[in-house]
Amino acid sequence: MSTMVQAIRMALHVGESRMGVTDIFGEDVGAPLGGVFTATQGLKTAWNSPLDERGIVGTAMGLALAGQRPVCEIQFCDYAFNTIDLLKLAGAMNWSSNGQYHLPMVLMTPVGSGIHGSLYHSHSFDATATHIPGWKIVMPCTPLDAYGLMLSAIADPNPVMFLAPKALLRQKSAPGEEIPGEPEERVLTKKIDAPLGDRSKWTPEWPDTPDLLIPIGEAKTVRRGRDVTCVAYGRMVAICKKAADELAQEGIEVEVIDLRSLYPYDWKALKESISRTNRVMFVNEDTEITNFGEHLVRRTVEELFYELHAPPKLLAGANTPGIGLADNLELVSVPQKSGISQGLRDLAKHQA
Amino acid sequence: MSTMVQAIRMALHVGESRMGVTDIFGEDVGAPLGGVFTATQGLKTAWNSPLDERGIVGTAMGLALAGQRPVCEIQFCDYAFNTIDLLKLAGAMNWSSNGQYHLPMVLMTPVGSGIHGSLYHSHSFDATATHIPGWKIVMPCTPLDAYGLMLSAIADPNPVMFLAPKALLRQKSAPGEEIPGEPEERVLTKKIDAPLGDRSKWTPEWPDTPDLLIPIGEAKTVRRGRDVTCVAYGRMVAICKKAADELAQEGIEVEVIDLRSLYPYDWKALKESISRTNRVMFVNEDTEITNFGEHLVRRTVEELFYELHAPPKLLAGANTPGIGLADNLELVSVPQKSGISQGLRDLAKHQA
Amino acid sequence: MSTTAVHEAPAEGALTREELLKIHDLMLRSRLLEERLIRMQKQGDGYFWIGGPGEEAFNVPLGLLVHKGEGLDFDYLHLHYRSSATMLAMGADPVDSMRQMKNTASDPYSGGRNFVNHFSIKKWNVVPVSSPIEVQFSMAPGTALAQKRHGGRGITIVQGGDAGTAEADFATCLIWCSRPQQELPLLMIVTNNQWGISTPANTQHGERNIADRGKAFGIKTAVIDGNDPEKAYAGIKEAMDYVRNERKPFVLEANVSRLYGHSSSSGANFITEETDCLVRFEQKIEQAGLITRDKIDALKKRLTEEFLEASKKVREEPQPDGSVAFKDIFAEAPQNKANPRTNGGH
Amino acid sequence: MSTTAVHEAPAEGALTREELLKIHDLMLRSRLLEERLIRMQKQGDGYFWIGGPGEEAFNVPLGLLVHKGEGLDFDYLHLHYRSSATMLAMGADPVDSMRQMKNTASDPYSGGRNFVNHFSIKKWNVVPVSSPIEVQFSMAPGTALAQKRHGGRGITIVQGGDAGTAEADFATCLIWCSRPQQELPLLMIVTNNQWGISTPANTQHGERNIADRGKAFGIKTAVIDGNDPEKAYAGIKEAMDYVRNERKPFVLEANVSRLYGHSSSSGANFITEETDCLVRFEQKIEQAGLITRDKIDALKKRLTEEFLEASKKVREEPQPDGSVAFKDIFAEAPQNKANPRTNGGH
Ligand SMILES: Cc1ncc(C[n+]2csc(CCOP(=O)(O)OP(=O)(O)O)c2C)c(N)n1
Ligand SMILES: Cc1ncc(C[n+]2csc(CCOP(=O)(O)OP(=O)(O)O)c2C)c(N)n1
Ligand SMILES: [Mg+2]
Ligand SMILES: [Mg+2]
Repeated sequence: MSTMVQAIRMALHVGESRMGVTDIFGEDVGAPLGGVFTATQGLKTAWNSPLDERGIVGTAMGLALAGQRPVCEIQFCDYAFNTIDLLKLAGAMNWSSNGQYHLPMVLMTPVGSGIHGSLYHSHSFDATATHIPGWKIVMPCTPLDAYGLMLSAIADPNPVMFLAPKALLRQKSAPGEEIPGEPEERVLTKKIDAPLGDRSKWTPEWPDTPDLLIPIGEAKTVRRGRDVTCVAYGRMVAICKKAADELAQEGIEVEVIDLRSLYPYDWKALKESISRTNRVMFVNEDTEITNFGEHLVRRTVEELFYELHAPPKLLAGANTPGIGLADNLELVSVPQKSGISQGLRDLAKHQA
Repeated sequence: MSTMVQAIRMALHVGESRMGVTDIFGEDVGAPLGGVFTATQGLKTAWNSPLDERGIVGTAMGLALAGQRPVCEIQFCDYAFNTIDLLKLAGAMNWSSNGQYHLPMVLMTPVGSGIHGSLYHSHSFDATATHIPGWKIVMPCTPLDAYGLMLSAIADPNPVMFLAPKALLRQKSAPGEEIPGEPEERVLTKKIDAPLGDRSKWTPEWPDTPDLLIPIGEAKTVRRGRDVTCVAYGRMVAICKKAADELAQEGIEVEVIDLRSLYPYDWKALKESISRTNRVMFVNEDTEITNFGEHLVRRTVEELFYELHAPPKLLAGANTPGIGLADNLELVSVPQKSGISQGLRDLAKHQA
Repeated sequence: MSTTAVHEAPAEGALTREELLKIHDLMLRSRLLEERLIRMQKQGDGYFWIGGPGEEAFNVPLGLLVHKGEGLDFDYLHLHYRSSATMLAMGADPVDSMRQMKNTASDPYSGGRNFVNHFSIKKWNVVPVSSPIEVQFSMAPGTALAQKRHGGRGITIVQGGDAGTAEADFATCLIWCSRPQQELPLLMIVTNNQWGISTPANTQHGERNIADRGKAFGIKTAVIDGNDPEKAYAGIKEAMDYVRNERKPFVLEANVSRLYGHSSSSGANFITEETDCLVRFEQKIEQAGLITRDKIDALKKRLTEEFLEASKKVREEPQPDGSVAFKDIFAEAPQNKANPRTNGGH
Repeated sequence: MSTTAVHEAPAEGALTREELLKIHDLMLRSRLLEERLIRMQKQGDGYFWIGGPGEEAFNVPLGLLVHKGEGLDFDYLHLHYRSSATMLAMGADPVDSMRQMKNTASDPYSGGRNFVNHFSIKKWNVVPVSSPIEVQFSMAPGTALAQKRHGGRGITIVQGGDAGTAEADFATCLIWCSRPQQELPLLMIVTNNQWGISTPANTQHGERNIADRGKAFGIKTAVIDGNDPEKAYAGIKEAMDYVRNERKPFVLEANVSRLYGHSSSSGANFITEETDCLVRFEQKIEQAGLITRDKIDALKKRLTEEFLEASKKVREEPQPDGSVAFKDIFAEAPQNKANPRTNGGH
């Protein structure tokens, strides 16, 4: 039962020991801290960078241009907004060089709300990321998916963004969803979590975990249902699943799909499900204007208009300049279970 | 018959002489050039800045914090992507300061394709801009609207982005759409266009033009029609209008709406039109994934699903890392009249 | 007693007995306030703490030397999240910091929206402290430019940490404040605690002194001991006087301590390895006979109780309701001057 | 003839007669190529021109001194849109520049996607030249870091103009290449023509020399005359040798001219006020008896005709078709190693 942050760490270990990862770097990514969420503890290629996101992204691009395989971290996606020009340049590298220069780099960054992060530890990045051509974008919500998608991100010859829902980083995997080869919880912690106090002599003992790549572009159906399709990713998946389980008691069967890959995304899976349920709600945390969920709504009405028995819905973050610190402010700014349940219920009950 | 760039210049003159504008600045904005598109020639508060977009936006924010009224320019919106963090901060200033600090600043920048600008002189900014809370965003497509919306942008106590379709900057106003008080074309040019050669002794003679503020948030119907609603802005408006005029010969009457303000936008006008025509197509140049037109599609299906006799359409830019220089590349990357006509025709002919 | 006598007739430029005691009182208040805020967070009366314990010896003199007020004739302050001592020295109410810590509706700085020590005080030209590191250095040239044009003696003060100088904004500030014939009355301050969260400065920064970066631009610079309030006072005053009178920039670097680690995320426990400017200063004024240990202890006790009581009251103050999330997004637009004949064009 | 004699047995470090004539030949080719490209644009055989006439005396020696090849053992080049002379000196085919000017399908650098002089040559470690100013300075530490780790003598060379140094990226490069114990084999070059489009450097930049900005970081710096190919050659060689051998950074600033203004947007007409390094050098080698005016004129005539003919051929080459817009967005993904049992988790 590893946590997501342990799963990422194990994947990065596989990356640097078997897949050619040369650099894992960013602010406080190296020893002694190993990342503000501990995602990079004990990794032999992890190093600390200056406090300069532009330098982090630029250096990762240069490393990739020189045939290295960097994984760079922006400490919080809230602090990636001064690098959009570089991210666009990275996404254009293969195209503008007439196919000469591939850019095998991974950018990982924690996203989303749910930890009382106030204005600058609550941002989502999915709308911004999906509007940048030339990047693949993944966003896991379980340790196993985080492990498998990180391996795929590392293996990919293109720039890949790995968006980690920060509120889930310390959550444990569900029974049956362990990473093959991971030892029992307490043992794993002993082996790969850095000790408190002096770490200068500590080295991790990595469990032997396999090359389980989860393909980029494959969604995962986390709950089957006939009445409504609910498409979410990241922190919203579990909340939608919970809402769906409760609605089952009302006789409403919701199908919950975890998109997992935002670009390319698994349209085949969405199409199949929406064509079956004829009702769909998309849920994400990003602010609601020019939101990636709106792309999915557009695609839906473009291709499935006559399959729909109710208007497709989007539940997203409020269009406010930030998420306020006080609970009441966050509650009205980010989709909550109550609103999700209500939305799904309305969809299911909706009479055309 | 002023051009859009002359109209902007006249509005900026009104701004600095009657509305308290203190600074008009950016790269090559001051003498002798007066802007790479000549939008700032002869203005007494115009000055040249270092080649540093972050400094331009940051300094404008500081000026506004100190009670000044700056109008700053990013030379091409293609070069604004290293300032998104600052734009977000500007949009959050009033909110995060508990309403203490207003930020009356205008950011103007040329946008869009149509001048063979290749990768970095063809970008659109509407998707990025509309995803930043706390900003008002306008995008005129005629000299008169440019004049009136610039005055409103200057008068507004909030940060306002003025997106100028670069391909239209040198286009003249249509007969009847002159700015009240502007002299005949050749005279105007003599009075306010900087001469070639030495300009050190030149001063403009400004015509006396009125405070014609065009309210932010008001769309303009540029063509009435009963069959289909076509919503566009910037360079796409005239192309849609032309397509609509041609379709009239086929007996298809398209209503063309120029949104003009992207945020806040005139939902009332869109709703009224779409409810009447029951068919709608949104057109813009920005890349199609997580695109502002997708927000308008979402709002449409959310509120007008049962008014629609056909799936709402979006025609937007292709999801490529850039717009290529060769004609064939630009033609397939940006909506063209033929595609717009076909889309509108299909919508009109569509049988539910 | 001689030392006292010396302090009754202080040497040229030296601080008077009263001034030294005032500084001590403010340093102590600031320290105790931060320790109260840390407690509040640990007890669940707040989600996150970050602040300035260890910087009092520099930040208190800074606050005392600020020309305080609203508008171009007064100093503009672009500070960061370790500036509580500066705010208290300027006269801020400690209770308001507790309100922001507890994100109450009564938090005057952000209305319960932002983290503690994210000040915003328009009547004193204190612009909003933002979480993103260093961006204040990109905005500072704007307020300074307005002041340059306005004339008078008002200046702009911008402050940040050492690691943050690696961000673009620090270089932007250097460039924009030193344009030929356009030099700005801008005091750039780097409070160097040798840390960026867990990263030691000497592993990332090749500069001997960060302030040296000003030299290529012909900007005056100085590096001072920020753990000694007298040296800090003198150093800040000299830099400020230069900026005020010459209307030109200055880069001032001060060595300071980070006494409770980076933030509550790193535990917010007292770090014994770092110099404690308060302890050092109390020994000094005690030995100089300016104050007795008993007086210090009594003051400490009184303030501790006072802050504890205040925090209890703050705990009872109402939280903002949800509607506050949607307030203050836009300022009121002026009434529409548009001419109906043409407005909207139809 | 004595001067000739001198050149047959050149002084220590001086260039041989052959080398000087080679440099002249390349400078002339570069100039004539740019003038051909300008003509093409004015005749409608291309939409936009920007290039490097006026920088030949610096850029040719740079190209000759590059350790050319693919991979970490060779030099990485992060150049900008004025680097054509460097490319020709490295052996690039002038016709390919005409192809990019005319955005033909045969343009090897960008396939008809990008503006002229936006080079990209993987087999020589020339990374894509990008329109956004200065971003190459944020990427350069990456290639240099890979080379530092790899060892050997390969270095990273990054070049940009003077105005562009105001962008964040220049400061980023200074910081990242001078980290303690992590100094990078990185040669930072500023070709200073005293202009940013229409803006004179002396109205925006307070630095005496831009290169001075390296000093605070302990980076070696030099300022040289980029209008004299012999001085440029010597200056570049000295800087390069230092970077190659010491595996440490160096900031080299060279004064150059901008002989046809900024770009076709500003008319692309010859600017008589600026020093013409080619004229200056031709006078010198003529006086030194290395070559006669007739020889120069003949060479000029031959190359002019050669380039004109080439441009006519290029005009006939096919344009890319629309499908090219959708090619090369993603590189081929490796075949999926996923284990079907668990892939996708269901
Ligand atoms: C742009 C940005 N990047 C990263 C962070 C996360 N962060 C918060 S404080 C900090 C370290 C700051 O160090 P320094 O500038 O020395 O100031 P100090 O905290 O030491 O006073 C970091 C990396 C941030 N807040 N903003
Ligand atoms: C980020 C960015 N901002 C603005 C521009 C527009 N622009 C193109 S060249 C140029 C001037 C560059 O001056 P300098 O760096 O001195 O190089 P030079 O052209 O003089 O060689 C500007 C402002 C750009 N290309 N990129
Ligand atoms: Mg620090
Ligand atoms: Mg220049």
